[in-house]
Amino acid sequence: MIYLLTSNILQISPEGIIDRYPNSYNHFVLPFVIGISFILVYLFIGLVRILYHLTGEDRIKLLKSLFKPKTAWKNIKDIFCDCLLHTKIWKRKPLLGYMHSAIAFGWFLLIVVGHIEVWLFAPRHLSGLTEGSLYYPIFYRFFIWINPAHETLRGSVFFFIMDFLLLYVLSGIGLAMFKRVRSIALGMRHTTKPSLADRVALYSLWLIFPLRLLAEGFTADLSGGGFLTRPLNWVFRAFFGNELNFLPTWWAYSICLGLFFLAMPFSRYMHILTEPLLILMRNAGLKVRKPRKGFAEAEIYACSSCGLCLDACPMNVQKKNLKYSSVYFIRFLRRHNKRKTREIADKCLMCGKCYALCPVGVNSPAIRRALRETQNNNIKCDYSYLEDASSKSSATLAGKAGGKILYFAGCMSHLTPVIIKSVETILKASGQDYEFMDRNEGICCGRPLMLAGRTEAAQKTIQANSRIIRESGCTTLLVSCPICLKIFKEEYSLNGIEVIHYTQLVDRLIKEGKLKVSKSSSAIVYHDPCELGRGCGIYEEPRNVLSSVAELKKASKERDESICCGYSMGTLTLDEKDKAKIAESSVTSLMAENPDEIVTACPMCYRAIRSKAEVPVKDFAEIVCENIEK
Amino acid sequence: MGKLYDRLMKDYRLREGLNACINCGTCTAICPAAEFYRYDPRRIVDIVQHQDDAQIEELLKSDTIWYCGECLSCVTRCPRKNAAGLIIMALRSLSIQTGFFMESEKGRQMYLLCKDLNHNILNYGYCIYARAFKYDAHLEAGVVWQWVEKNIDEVFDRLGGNLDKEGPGAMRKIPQKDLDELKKIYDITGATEMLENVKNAGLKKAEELGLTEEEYCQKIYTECSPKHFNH
Amino acid sequence: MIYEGKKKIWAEYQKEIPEDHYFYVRSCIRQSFFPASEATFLDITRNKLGKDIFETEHHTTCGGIAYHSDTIPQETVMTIIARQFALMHKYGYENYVCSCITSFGLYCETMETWREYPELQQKIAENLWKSCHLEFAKPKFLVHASDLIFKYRMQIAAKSKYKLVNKNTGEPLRVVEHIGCHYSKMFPSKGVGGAEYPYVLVGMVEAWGGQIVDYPERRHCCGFGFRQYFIKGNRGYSLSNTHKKFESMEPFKPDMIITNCPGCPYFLDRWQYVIAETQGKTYGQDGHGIPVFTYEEVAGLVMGYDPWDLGLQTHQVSVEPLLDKIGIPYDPAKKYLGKNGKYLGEPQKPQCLK
Amino acid sequence: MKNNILVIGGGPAGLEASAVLSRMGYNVILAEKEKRLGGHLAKWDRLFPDQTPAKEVLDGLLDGIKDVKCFTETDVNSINLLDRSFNAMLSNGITILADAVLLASGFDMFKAEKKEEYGYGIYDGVMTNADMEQVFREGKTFSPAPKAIGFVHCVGSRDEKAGNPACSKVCCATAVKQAIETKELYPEANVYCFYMDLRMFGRHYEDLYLRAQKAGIRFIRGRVSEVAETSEGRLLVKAEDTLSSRPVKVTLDRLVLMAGMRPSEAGHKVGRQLNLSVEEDGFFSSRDGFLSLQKSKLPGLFYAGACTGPKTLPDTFHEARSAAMEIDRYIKENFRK
Amino acid sequence: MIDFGFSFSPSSRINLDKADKEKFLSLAALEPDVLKCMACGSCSASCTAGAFEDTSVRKAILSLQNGLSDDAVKLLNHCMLCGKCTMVCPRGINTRHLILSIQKIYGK
Repeated sequence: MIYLLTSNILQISPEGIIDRYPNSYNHFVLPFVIGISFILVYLFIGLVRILYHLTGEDRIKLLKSLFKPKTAWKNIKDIFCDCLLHTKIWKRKPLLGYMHSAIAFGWFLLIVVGHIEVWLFAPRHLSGLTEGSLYYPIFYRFFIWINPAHETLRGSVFFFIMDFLLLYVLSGIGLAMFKRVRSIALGMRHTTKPSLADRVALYSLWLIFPLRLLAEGFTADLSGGGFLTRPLNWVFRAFFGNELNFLPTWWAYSICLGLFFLAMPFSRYMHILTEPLLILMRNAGLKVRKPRKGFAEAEIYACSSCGLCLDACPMNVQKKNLKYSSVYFIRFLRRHNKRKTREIADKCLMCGKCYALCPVGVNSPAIRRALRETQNNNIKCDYSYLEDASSKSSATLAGKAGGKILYFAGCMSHLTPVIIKSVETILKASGQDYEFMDRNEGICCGRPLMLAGRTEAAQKTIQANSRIIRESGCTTLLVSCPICLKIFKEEYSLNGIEVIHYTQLVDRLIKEGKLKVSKSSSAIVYHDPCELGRGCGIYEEPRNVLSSVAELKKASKERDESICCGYSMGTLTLDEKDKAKIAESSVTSLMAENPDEIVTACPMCYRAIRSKAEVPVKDFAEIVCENIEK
Repeated sequence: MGKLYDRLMKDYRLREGLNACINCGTCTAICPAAEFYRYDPRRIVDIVQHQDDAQIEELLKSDTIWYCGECLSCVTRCPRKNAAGLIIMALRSLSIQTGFFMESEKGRQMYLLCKDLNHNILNYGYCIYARAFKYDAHLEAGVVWQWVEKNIDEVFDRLGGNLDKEGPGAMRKIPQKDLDELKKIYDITGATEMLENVKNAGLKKAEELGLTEEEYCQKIYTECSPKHFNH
Repeated sequence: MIYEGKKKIWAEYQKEIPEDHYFYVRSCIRQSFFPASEATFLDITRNKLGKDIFETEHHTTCGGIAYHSDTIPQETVMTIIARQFALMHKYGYENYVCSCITSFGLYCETMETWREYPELQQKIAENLWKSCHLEFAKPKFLVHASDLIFKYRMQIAAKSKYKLVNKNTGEPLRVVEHIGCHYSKMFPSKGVGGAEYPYVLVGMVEAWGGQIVDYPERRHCCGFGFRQYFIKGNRGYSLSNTHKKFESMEPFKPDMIITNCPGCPYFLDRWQYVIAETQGKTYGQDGHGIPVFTYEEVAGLVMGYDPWDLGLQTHQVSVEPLLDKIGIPYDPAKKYLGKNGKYLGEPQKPQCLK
Repeated sequence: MKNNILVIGGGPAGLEASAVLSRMGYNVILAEKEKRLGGHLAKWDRLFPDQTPAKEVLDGLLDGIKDVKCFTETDVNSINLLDRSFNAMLSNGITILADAVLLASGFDMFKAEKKEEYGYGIYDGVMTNADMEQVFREGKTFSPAPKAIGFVHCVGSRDEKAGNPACSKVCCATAVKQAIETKELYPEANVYCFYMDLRMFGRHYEDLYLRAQKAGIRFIRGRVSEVAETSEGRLLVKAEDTLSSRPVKVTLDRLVLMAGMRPSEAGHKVGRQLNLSVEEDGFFSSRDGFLSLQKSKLPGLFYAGACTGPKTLPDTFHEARSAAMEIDRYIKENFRK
Repeated sequence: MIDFGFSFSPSSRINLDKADKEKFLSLAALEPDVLKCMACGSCSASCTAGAFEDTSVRKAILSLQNGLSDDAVKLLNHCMLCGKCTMVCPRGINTRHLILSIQKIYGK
């Protein structure tokens, strides 16, 4: 080591200051070269692996999408916005967004501009696709010394740009360091506990840019430099005199880079390289099929472990339950820890908030479902009775529901008869012709089975219900349970029968003038049910209606940030006490502006919130009914 | 208050056998029929005490009421002085009166029972008449009975019996005058009418099934569906 | 097992049994299958003990079996019973002894119902007059024939030639008792010793030198079940219940079974044969069964009656090993003879049961 | 002059009432037929629902009666009402003239041998709740360790044939408590409770039930119908699992009968001499069922505790204290004008 | 062998001595909730599948305690996991996961 350091100094000590291109190689580049080679090979193998695990159909889909102009354009836009600028984070937490984009976009530009500089100024034999190409743009300031007399304006511009970009990145790094100490200042209540590889990569990353500044500062008198590096050089000279031993900082810089790349595959920073792939695959319309392979693997590696999901997860009300958040789920998936991943997968409420708020867009609920499927799909059961049940039900409905609305209350609505009663009142008051599909007995929509990973079983109930709905001849299927709504929309093929939630129907009826409501003086807040809001994207319709029947207040977290009521069908193992805690936190958020009443539009939210709220809780239909103009 | 329940309450056995049941299950716990059939006397008492006619009717039409062996072991244990066995006897009588007994496999056996037992009583004065008890129909009576049957008069003589002879003694010939009295009792207490109804219902069923009386008897004598049992 | 505890219970159930002067009524099943038992009863009581036990040929079945097979109405069976009682009264008796347990239970039940519903008793009295021109009467004392033998057990013991003792070891025989369900399960106070630990047969066995063996299914029904036996399709019930009893008593290694019910000795005897012939399983020693006796047969044996006079040759389970154990002499050559010494031929041998 | 007050019965009710009365300044004479004070409490090991040692409670009671004249092993031979006071002759020869009498004669345990089919006193493994408490109190263990133990609720309660159609109130909680204690002693044993209704009506009782369930104690909804001894001397128990409508059998090493509460025979003896009326269930009848619970029909004669029906210990203590208040009022109104 | 024309009847009696305690304990270790059932019947009363076929968590738990695991599995065979029973259970038993666990442990 000592030999390496000293020998190099002797060789390239700057005696006559002239334009010169010293040896295009120095030992200190080795750590970087090893690191970058490793990561490139790793990346190639990883890509092949992921592609290999895709189904043939998915592979073709992906390939075709790359050449579709519309998708291609979207790909470019998404990669630019999501991976470099981090627009999603900007929108919610500007400072955090700046931090991420400073590091990502700044570094990206450093690399790009660095390459341009090399391309413009370095002799071809050094910058071409030869041995120096890997490290030349990175260590350009070491290898290319410029006689100050030869400095051009164009060169100075680059010196300026490069220093500016470095400053940009450094500002991001500075924020990142600050965030480690006080995350809340950047809008994060919880942060991820870094793993060992994370720490190695993190500290290397932090060091890379300061070291680059130091290294370039040391050589700024020889290589030239901008507004950062030159003054730094003067400072060094003032302290250390002319005999500058600059090589150790370049070594350190290279070692940090090398370490970073070596640690990368095992750390959160793999997301930098995987995210573009995820974007391509997602835009191609691929779905998670297996919990650990193919598309899921891309999702897993694309997770930046940023920990934004920790704040999103409704389970964070109890510190002990933070471990069930998506970030840890994905970490354990990466580590192939079967026991932990199963445990976490089963615990999740599947409220979808982590997915909605994930800057990368990792669909961890889908991966959890896929994992549950491996556990539960092959449970033997007997659903033969569904066939009889559906023909019986079909026969009773036959000829009655033709051209009408068919109302499916669903299992859970039957536990909250007020919803059913109110929906019927609204339908009657607005003169809607309807039939009740499951007044006495009904078949479950299949979503709970689906959420439990029992896909095949769910298909059985879907078939049975589909038959009843299709044969009824109805034009619209009205549901009062968001859980049903989601599966009816996503998994049923109903030959164009419209599937609609009662919030949507009421909104429409009011707009069409078929239902007249009056506004009461009551102040209410609306709780967005997970499956209705994040699940089906229905945020506006209930609000439209509710603001016309009462004064609508805001919750501290609402719309896609709404906190799950805790009693979701999604969880398999969450116990009653933990559920109650979540319900409490949901209520706390709803009570932010001290409303008189809480309104929701889901039978389960209704029951859950009711059990914890100190103000009256009403169902959407119930409050509409109260305010129908007679 | 349903009609069937009211009819049941006219039966002295029900009046005697039904106090408020607390569903403790001491009857079922030791019931020989509950041991070997899909059967729970407690449930029957509970259904009856609920006075729901629809459920009682279902009961009258079911095999359930015919599983009891009328050992009346249930009576000993009941903490409320109920008698499940007596209640079941009342249910059976009502099932026969209403004709519902024809709806169940076990109920249809009434045809054969009425025929054989009462034939013995009215003709010989006995429920069981040794000479009519045939080895061929009762292989379980053992090879020793085959021997008795073959030598029945000798065996009865040897053992101090008085088979079909005048005067007192085992299996004696009961004077016709006494048999006539039995017949009269049957007539005035409704037994004759009941037997006639059971007979007609059975013959009608046989006709429906396209069976001769003998074939029908053979069928109800031997059939035993697996649905009567647990497992 | 604490014997003293049982004694306390027996002390509570003391049934009043008159010494003498009974109107005797036979049992349909016992007449058919155990005619010698009834004959022995009359011989012991009348000839050996000098009691007045009256029998008339005019009495009939009580109708109990037909009634419990649900083939005649309650009113019918009550009127038949009233006729029996009326005959007793007509012949000047007020103590009624019946040979049958089903009858005994039914008489108790009927008298209880009459007591509770006098209008019903009135109606039955009218029926009786209309059909038979007999005067309604009720017995003063109603006992079962086993109650009488129990009553006379010490007198019988005094006259006994043999004891229920294994002559080789001097140990008392291990005896299992089986009480007919209708004896005291409905009315514990009507049975000697109550319903849970009836003393009627225990008393006899103890008086005659044997040792009673209690086993878990002692109280369980033999499984007759009336219709459950008469219809072939139902017979599995009957068989299974007896099977359950034998499985339960097997570990106690009983030497013999004593019963006081008409049907039970038939079923306990014959179902052993069926179990042996279908499953190859026997409960006695060396492929034999456990011999089953009526109380009269046991009384007859200890008093020195010839086993073949008692009708033991009509049991399917062979009794010889037990007779040998007690030391009761018997002549194998006379087993299958008729009244006048005519050889009747031998029954076939069962394939499995010895 | 201090008024004499005679307390008949030295169980929890008598002791607590005596303590309160003597604190009030009365001259209290307590007659107890047994050798030891404390009644059934003295024979108990721990109390439901929180397993407080019975001894702690008893010691607390005994602390309060330092100034009470206690006669143990003493019966009330005769008692009668003279004008305004009671004249009682005790079996130790002492005659007492009392201005008020508190009858705290408590209860007798139901004689479990009356449920013949359970074989108490016949089968070796069958015991009662009181026997079990004695085992616990003396720290005895069963050897070899039992593999299975059953508890039968409602023995001699809710049973017309046993002469008591009423509920004895405390047996459910006692059974569950004993079941838990048994399971703690023999964690490997299967513990069964045969119940008809679990009457866990008091505060913390339901917690006790839940605790038992979590400990793995099996609750079978069905009354035991019959017990028999197997050839190995174990107990074959038959019941119906009424929740699945099927007969059930299980072989146990021990069967604990929850004998219920019957009116005290000694109490009846006193009651007969004073012509006190009893209700159908055999317990004394109060003047009314709400406002005069502690009063008898006889002026100056009061009741406390289980002599007017099954009671829990807290109930009994409340009654003892209110009886003391009533007596105090009675004396002040009638003797101190 | 003689054919008597009838045969032994199977016993309906549950023999608790023969109930598989080990397996039940392993279920209880995974699902401690299974011990908390107090047989109130809320689950069966609200059961969606129960409207069509005999389905009951209460009965299934009971069957397992009685050692009749086949019956238990049959009683859950028709379950659609709709979760109503979880919502109504007064003891807060997580019936849905319990059902899955029973099916996995006993459903082989």
